[in-house]
Amino acid sequence: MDLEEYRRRARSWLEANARRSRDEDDPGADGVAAAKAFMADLYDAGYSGISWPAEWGGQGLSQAEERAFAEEAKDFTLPTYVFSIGLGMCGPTLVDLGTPGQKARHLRPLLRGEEIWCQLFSEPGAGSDVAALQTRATETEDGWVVSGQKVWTSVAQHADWGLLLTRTDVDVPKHKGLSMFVVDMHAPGVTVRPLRDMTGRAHFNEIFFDDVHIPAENLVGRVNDGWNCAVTTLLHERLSISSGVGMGGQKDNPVAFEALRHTVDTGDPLVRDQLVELYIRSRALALFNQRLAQETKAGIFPGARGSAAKLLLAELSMFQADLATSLAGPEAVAYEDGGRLADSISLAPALSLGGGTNEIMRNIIGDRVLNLPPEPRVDKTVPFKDLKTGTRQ
Amino acid sequence: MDLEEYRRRARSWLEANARRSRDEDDPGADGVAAAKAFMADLYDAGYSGISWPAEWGGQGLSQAEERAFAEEAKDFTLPTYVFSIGLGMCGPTLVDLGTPGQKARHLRPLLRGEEIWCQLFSEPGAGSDVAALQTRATETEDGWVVSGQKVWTSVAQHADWGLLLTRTDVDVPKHKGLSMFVVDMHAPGVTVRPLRDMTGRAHFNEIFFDDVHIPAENLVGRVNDGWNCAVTTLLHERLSISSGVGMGGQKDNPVAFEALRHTVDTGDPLVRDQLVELYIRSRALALFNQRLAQETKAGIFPGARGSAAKLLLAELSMFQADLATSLAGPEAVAYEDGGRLADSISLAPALSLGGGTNEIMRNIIGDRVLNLPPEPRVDKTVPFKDLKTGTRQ
Amino acid sequence: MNLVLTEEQRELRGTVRSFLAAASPLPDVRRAAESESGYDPAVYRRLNGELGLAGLIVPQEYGGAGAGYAELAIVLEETGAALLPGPFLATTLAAILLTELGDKELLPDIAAGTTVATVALDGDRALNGAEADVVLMVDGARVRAVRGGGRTPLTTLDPTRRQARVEAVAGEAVASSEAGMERVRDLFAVAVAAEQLGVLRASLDAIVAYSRIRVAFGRLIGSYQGVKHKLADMHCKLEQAESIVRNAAWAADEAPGELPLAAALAQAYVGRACFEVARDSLLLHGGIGFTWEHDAHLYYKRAKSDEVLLGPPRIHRARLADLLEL
Amino acid sequence: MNLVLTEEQRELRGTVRSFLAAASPLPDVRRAAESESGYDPAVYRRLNGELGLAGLIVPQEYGGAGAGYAELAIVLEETGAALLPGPFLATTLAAILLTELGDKELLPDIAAGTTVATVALDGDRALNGAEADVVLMVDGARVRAVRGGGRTPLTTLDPTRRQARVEAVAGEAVASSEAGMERVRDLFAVAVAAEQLGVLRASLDAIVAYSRIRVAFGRLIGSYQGVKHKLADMHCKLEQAESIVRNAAWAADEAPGELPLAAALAQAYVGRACFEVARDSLLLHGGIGFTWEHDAHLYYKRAKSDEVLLGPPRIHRARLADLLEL
Repeated sequence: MDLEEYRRRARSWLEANARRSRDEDDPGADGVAAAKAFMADLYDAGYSGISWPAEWGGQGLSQAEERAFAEEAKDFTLPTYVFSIGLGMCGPTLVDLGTPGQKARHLRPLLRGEEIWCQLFSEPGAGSDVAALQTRATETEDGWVVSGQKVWTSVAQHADWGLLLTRTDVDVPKHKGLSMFVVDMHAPGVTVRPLRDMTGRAHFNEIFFDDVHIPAENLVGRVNDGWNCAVTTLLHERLSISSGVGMGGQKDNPVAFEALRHTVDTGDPLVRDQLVELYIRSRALALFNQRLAQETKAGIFPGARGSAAKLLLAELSMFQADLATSLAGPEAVAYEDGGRLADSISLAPALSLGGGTNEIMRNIIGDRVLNLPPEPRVDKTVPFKDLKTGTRQ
Repeated sequence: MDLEEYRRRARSWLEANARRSRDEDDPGADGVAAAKAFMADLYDAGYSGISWPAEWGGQGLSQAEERAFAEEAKDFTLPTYVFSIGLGMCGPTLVDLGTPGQKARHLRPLLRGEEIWCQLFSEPGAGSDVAALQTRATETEDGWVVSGQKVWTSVAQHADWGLLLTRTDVDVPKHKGLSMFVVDMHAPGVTVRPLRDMTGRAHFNEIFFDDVHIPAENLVGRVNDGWNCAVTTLLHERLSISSGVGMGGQKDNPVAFEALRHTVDTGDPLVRDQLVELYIRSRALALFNQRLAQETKAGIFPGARGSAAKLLLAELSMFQADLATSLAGPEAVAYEDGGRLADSISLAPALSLGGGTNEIMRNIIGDRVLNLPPEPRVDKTVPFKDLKTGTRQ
Repeated sequence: MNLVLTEEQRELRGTVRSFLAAASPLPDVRRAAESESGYDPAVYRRLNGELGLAGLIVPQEYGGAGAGYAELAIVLEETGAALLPGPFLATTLAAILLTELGDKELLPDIAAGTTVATVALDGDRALNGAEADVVLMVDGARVRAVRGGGRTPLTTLDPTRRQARVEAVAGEAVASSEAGMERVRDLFAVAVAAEQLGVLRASLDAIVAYSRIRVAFGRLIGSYQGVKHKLADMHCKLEQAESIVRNAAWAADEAPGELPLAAALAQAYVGRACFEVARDSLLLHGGIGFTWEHDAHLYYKRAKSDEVLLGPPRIHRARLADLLEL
Repeated sequence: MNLVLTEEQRELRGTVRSFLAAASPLPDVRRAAESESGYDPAVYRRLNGELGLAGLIVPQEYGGAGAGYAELAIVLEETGAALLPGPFLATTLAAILLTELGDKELLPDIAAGTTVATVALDGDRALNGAEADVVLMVDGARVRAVRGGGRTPLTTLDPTRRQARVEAVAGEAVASSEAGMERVRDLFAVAVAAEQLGVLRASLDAIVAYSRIRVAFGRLIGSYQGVKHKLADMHCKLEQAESIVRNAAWAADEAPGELPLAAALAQAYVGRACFEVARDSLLLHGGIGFTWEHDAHLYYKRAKSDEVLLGPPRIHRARLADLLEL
């Protein structure tokens, strides 16, 4: 079947089976059940894991088909939010680094939506600096015992499995004493607590591990090689984010140029000029994203340049929410109904913090795009137990 | 005599003897002669070195009289530019650190304007990082021999004496192998060359030392204690700059708010709003400077907070020259006569570079005003000969 | 012009600061904000009783302290920095308005702290409109004091300060004049700018303190120029904002002719600077700054709410353009 | 929309870049700029002969290469990056105007490189007006080709490109239309933006290179976040500027309906970004960037001159507002 035929068939399947409405951050129990049913259909139709190895439940096709389906799917909204961490990060990591047993056990249920995954790297004391994490895994006769705390974990409240990064050796430098595990989120000692963020809602969770037992066969990669495993996961994360960055999400956004132009007083020349500024910034970023997408299609991999797009999107999000509220005045911040502008200003910092802060993005651009000399590092050689980490009063 | 009486007498002397016109950057030989004559009058009237020790030619009065005279003098323009380095930096350093012989020899001629001084610290490879300087002083039987290059030296073309910072030991860390000297600018081996800057004019000089002999008695402070001596000089520099920062200089400035409001099209609401922005920034800084001045009068020493005023002035200078040229359009950059806007945009970077770059100012504010933790330093312990400095291809 | 605090003014600042630190620390602010009235009346009783702040600028003949705007600005800076919930600013604005109008009826109870008053700023919206005993409604040069009537609480971005829509029922007329209302609006601008200065300062203090104890990649984050240089720029905003607020307060007290320009500058500069600093403080905290439990978002939301409290910020710039005769 | 260079376009870029690096390096640019004519005619002979750049967008029937704006933008980016002195941009603007007007008389000599032409952009001012054989003077929809007449050289901020005031003597009329002139102005905007992209890129490249070799306080300055983060922001401007220029060139070639918005965006964004990057590049060089001998000021002055070349920058923003029907 040629690519166009593949694309045509994908589209007609989508038209018959997909919604066009918005996906929801937290679909609730009913939503999760519906999402699982949809994933099963998607899998059975052959559109889940399109480029994953056939041996482990994928379709064994190429990136071309994967991309063709994704492009067609952009016009629809698939209820795949709760699976996004598994499909985008955990699954691909197991494909690359999992044991045959792990692949056989986990990949097919993941692709078919039977099991939901989350990723457990960040900690209160290890945000940008993930490798500074403190959660300890101690070897026992038949496996490992884990204690510690993770944070910023999406979909953990629905998750069956987690990809967990732990410290297994404190006597070596921080990057050299980490190990990665598959952890059963239903195991005794795992507590999932919703994390309320500044919007007043719980988009994320905190996870507490209290002497949680993990069987030996759940180790991913080698002991103390967890940092390299995590880099693989983060690479997949970056790919799955950058493929979506800035390409959508503005359509229903009340503070985006197209919405704002209808809600502000363009009779005021100063207001008009501020809308022009917003247009300039939005269009500049949109064109950059389109260029990156065209380059990717042409085989030029954007690499760290995607960090520039992410940084610019974070800044644009903040700029436009700030502008919209300033233009609207008092009613943006005190209202009877609506509150979409207040929501936007509350949510605006999210993109500047999640997936790497603006400072981290600037470091990446400087180091990997411009090849500037690195910051001298004090944390690469010191044994972890002697290293300052987290917050010190 | 009470302070009011002092002030009244000072004012009447100034009214009789001072000009009200602008001072000139480079007055030429005639200008220098006139300036020297004025300084002699000023000294003989008792208004030069007001708070310097009477023993060495000063008036031995307090800071109160010094300040009273300075305040009265603000309404006049004294032709003291060529003496400013000597009066503001070199002289006070000798008062603090000079030998009795040096004080006896140099201070009175300096105060009376008979001899002009310059300061020789910066080098091409040691700008912000003055302590990385390379100019070597090697001890001989009867003194020292100096070779090296200095740069950014104001008034050197008229100078009789210089305060010179040199390296006397390369086997110790960079701050610990420096020594300070008084150097005769007419000595054999001293070459002064005008340094053309981006405005096309020569506001500064480069100085070349080619085996210049300095007698032993010209050492200031102790051998290898030059960094501490330099800190004294730089403290005096900062005081003499910050007492003037942002307090004047806007009156005749063609890109300042008061001038610009008369030359741009304020019928355009966008132009008007940009002028408002310029007003806001100018006034914000002016009020901050006034507050610092009032605090100083009230005995609250501004210290490193003066660096904030300097940083803001540098940014304002760039902002207003940029704004003025943008508002004026093509005629700002191509003209038959005038060219004051082009001059202003050419000169605008000067304040961001001279007296410490914007980055250095931000470091000072962070370290000394906000007490933030210091950058880890690699250059404080390494012997100078093993240290990377300057520009490395 | 006086831009430096006197010894007495520094004492006042110290007193208010210590009082708020002890009586209304941030955990208490959160509890009060979630309570039914949105604030702790016991704190207000002490604030108005021991410290006499409700009557600070009310003339002595009506039971107030007859203090000036220099003192009021000091107090508002502290209540802003502490994010004091409840009607302190609302009642202060009412006291400003009534004092300018030469009111004799309402001021004594306001000064005594027994009447909670507010001003409908924007037609029928008022800070703490649901909690206030009296709402002053302004229509051109006419001012009416409304008691009772419908009060519809609004949802607010800022959880620490409530607003309500007030039904425009009939009320007692308060003497008034057109010229006086201009000055009143300028005085409101000065008062809000003083609060913004406090919010700005507290936001900066918080991130400076955190930069001294938070480690990333083995170093305290305040040692990275990426953080340090941003904090330096924020400090520059603080220095200028403080200078502008002191000048505006001085003009309110001593130089009525300079007040309009000084007040418009205060809103145009300090409102923006306050939001920028609160925003950057939140962002530089990293992920923890995005959590509900951290205080950064409270300052951020107060800063944004204050920035638009007296109208869209462009009106202050437009007023500057007018006053400068551009 | 095509925002990525083709293989052929990359080759063109490589050819022009190598040629300019060899034939007009910056020391030669300085010498040429101080010479009587302000440029090196020998370089232009090769540029127009070997490379055929004078006729790049001139239709083949008039002896040109008939290339598109995508190619022209590539060339102008390189001549901008190299700060090529002399009338290359001036003659290009003239060729754009004449091609749009369907001229048959002047284009062959321009394409052959034997006529130096320019356009009076702003009434009677023209880039390289003193050196040009022909000045095209535009008055509404009328265009005249003026030879001779008084030419008064102007003092320019940018030492590498001259301007002159041109006496409006009689000249031959060139066919013209009102609608066409709108498009011509858009095409000028695209051409200037392409040059600005080159100036921006070269300014950034210079400071990136210097940050890798300059040491302060024992470390390469590029390792300090104070420098690194600024350079990262400058890189973000470059990425966006390049995307905008490619889009505008594509619109000029393929999508006339999208050209006005794309062209106004190009001037509004790229003009500003170019000056900001050139300014920050100069400043980050430290003291050496302030010296005449260093090249940073040449880019800075070109960037400022280009920013206002087509009028005060606000006119591009005003045009955006109109085109967006705000």
